[in-house]
Amino acid sequence: MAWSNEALADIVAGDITDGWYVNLGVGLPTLVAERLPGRPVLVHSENGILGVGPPPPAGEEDPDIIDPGKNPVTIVPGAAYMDSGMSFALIRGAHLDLSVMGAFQVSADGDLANWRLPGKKGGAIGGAADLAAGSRRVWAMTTHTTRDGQPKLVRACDYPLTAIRVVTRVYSDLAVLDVANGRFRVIRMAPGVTEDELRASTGAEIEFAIQ
Amino acid sequence: MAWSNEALADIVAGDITDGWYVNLGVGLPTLVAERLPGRPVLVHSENGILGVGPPPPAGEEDPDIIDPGKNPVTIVPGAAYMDSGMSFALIRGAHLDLSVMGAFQVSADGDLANWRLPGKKGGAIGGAADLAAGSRRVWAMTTHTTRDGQPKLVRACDYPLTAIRVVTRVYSDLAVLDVANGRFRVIRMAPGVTEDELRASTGAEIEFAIQ
Amino acid sequence: MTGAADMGHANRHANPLDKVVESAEAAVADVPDGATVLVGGFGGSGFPKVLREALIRRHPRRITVVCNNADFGGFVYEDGLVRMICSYPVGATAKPLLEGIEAGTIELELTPQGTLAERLRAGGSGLGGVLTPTGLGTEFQVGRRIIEVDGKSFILALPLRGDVALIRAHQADRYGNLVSRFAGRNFNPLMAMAADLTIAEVDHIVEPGQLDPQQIHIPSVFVDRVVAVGGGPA
Amino acid sequence: MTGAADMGHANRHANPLDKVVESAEAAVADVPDGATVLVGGFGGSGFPKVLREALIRRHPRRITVVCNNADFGGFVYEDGLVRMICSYPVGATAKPLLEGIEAGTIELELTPQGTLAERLRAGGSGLGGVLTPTGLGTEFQVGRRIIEVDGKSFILALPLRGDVALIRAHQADRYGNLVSRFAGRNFNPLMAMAADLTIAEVDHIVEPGQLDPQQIHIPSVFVDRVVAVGGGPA
Repeated sequence: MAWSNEALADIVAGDITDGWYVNLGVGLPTLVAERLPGRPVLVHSENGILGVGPPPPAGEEDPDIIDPGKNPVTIVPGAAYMDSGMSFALIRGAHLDLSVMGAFQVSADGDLANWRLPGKKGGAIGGAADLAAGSRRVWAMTTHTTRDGQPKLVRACDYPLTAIRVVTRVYSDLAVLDVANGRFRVIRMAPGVTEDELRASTGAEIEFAIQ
Repeated sequence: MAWSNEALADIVAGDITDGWYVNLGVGLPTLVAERLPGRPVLVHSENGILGVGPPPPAGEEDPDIIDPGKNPVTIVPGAAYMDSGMSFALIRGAHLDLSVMGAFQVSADGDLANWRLPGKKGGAIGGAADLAAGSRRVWAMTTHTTRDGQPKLVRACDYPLTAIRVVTRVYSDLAVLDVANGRFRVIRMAPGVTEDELRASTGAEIEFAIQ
Repeated sequence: MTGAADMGHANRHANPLDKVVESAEAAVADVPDGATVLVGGFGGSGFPKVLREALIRRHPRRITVVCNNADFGGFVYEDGLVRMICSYPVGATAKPLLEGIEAGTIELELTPQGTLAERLRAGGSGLGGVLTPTGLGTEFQVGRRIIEVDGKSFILALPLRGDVALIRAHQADRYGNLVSRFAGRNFNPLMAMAADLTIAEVDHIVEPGQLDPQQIHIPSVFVDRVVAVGGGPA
Repeated sequence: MTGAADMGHANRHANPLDKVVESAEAAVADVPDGATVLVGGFGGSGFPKVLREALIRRHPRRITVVCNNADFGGFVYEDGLVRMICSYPVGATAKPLLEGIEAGTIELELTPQGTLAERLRAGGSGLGGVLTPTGLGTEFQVGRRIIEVDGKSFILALPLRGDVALIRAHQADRYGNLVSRFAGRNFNPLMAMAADLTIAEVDHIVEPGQLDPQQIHIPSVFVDRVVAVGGGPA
């Protein structure tokens, strides 16, 4: 049985080390943010907040305290605001221990595609290319396959790329997999998921570090 | 008769337009600074002050309020402190209307040599190369000749350069001269100085915009 | 301490350091057709909405807008917005703009957010460009120069400047020193540096000397006009 | 609001965000031989004098010091300072250092001050370099790559990083958020960003949440250790 989004977010949050500075992308990674309050982890928001807290109570939203998705947030004690120049210096300069990002596709070389569907015009890159290229670790958090069952973990991405050779680990609803030299190495599997099932829904070679 | 340092500083200060942001180098240009209080001109100090005021009264020096020469200063109302990154962004980005700098040599193409004597080791460049390369206007303020009578206004500098093609005007003890396409154009002369005298003490072609 | 402020107070029009103008309309009245306009803000935070509206009423032709977000549908009129440079073409009023991009009447230059920040900083700092790893191996390197340093490849991100910048802050003094509020700072300092004419809307204007000089987010040298628009948080 | 600070207060050693160390000696105890050490400050302002003295007592071998000024004569001992990168080789204790340069036992890399600032910023920001006009046509372009952009020449200034940075601020919270005092800010933010291990000396340390988050000059992410040295102005 696949992990629920909530169960997966618990796993990701559990793998975040106390003391880390992290950025959590829109989509699934926001569920990770909900699990961090009370932990000594500082959450960065690329629009210029280091130390993002939970959403404010209704009626206490401030238009100048928002996350990259423009949702109202709060800050924690020890937070700092900064301008976009410093915020992206922080990102690009590998000062973030971790970025957790959504994904359309991840290749077995760690390439990430997560900003535009193929064949579409437009698309919004925002800070994703910088976060992917600059963070010390990039973890992709995604369903293992698309809605129509196509693998999202592939040999090579055919979707527009966000950055190349950056993802070190994938958290999917079926498994946790490390990117390992052109293969995915499974380090954890959802309960009841079989090796064959995982192989069938993955578009690249996989190996099993677990039995 | 040559202008005194004080008379020359009066002339330079008189040519500074109200509303300008200016940087005044060490040496002779500091005399200009003494003439600005009360004028709507903001003085920049490259160590991170915009809005430098006069020296403090004895006993009120603060070790964290100093000019580039490490002398205690004050600030004026409307001043701002900044880090070295922003301070030199300001300089290099042509946000200063004017830098007044001392000079060992100025060429008729506007090249400036003002940081090291030839043949010497060491020397201290500090912010001079940035100020010379980046300011909207660079005025050199200097004696017209060296102590042993050698011209400081020359066809081409043979001293180590600070920046090339940057000086637009020279204020010397003998004259005020614009740099004009490989020549110096005299726009003002000290009382009693003759054209021949000026020609003799200048190492490049000069022309006279005044009679 | 002596200072220019003392003079300006008595007769402010005699003090050319005094950047205060009376209205947003007056502040943008001479923005020319064909201008490149930098606009600060991230979503609604630190966004100069009053200046944007004033400029829409001014109805400039053939303008390029540079802003992280694309909330500029109000400039989509006959011969209006021709080019949008942003990282995130989304926004409350973006629909007509996105339709123009789709139809090919408006050009979109999509830039990673951090590269946009560095390009503006380079433009305001006199740099000829910066070498960034962001976008390497993606479509964001298409048409860009690649420069190798110590065996590593970087994209040369070129400086970006505007004829005008519209920015927002919380407080200003009359010289144009600005203090931002919370995450409203974002692109405002970078855009202030990178334009020939920088216009700031603020909630409050005070006299020079009333803001803590250690806590100025945008020094006055980067600001040409300041207009109090009120209505913001205290 | 909830936050990590609440936990750290009760048992600070359980909170890895708490960067406070007990003494300058402890803070520099593991600075290795051969290290490149960035040092903030401009003259005496914002200069981490207590950390410098502690590091001199630690007596590291073969170190490179990067600082705007060259006030590091205390590192001139057998196999001590081997290289100085600065813009202004002058300072109260610079004499033995300058003699070493003259004698050829210490290498001096003289860098224009603004180029030093940009090189540190590039080092801390993940940039492969910046293109600067400063030094063009002078000896400061010797050995540097020249890159043309739109027919204009620029010097490629390469990133500069340190193994360690010693910096100074006025106030800190326990996470290492720093507030500078007056012109003491100078190179400190740039050096904090550009080192693998950043150590700050400050006058006062407060709890997280006690500094205004809008007025932090150096965010905690750039700081690894904080030591209160006292003795500074209130």
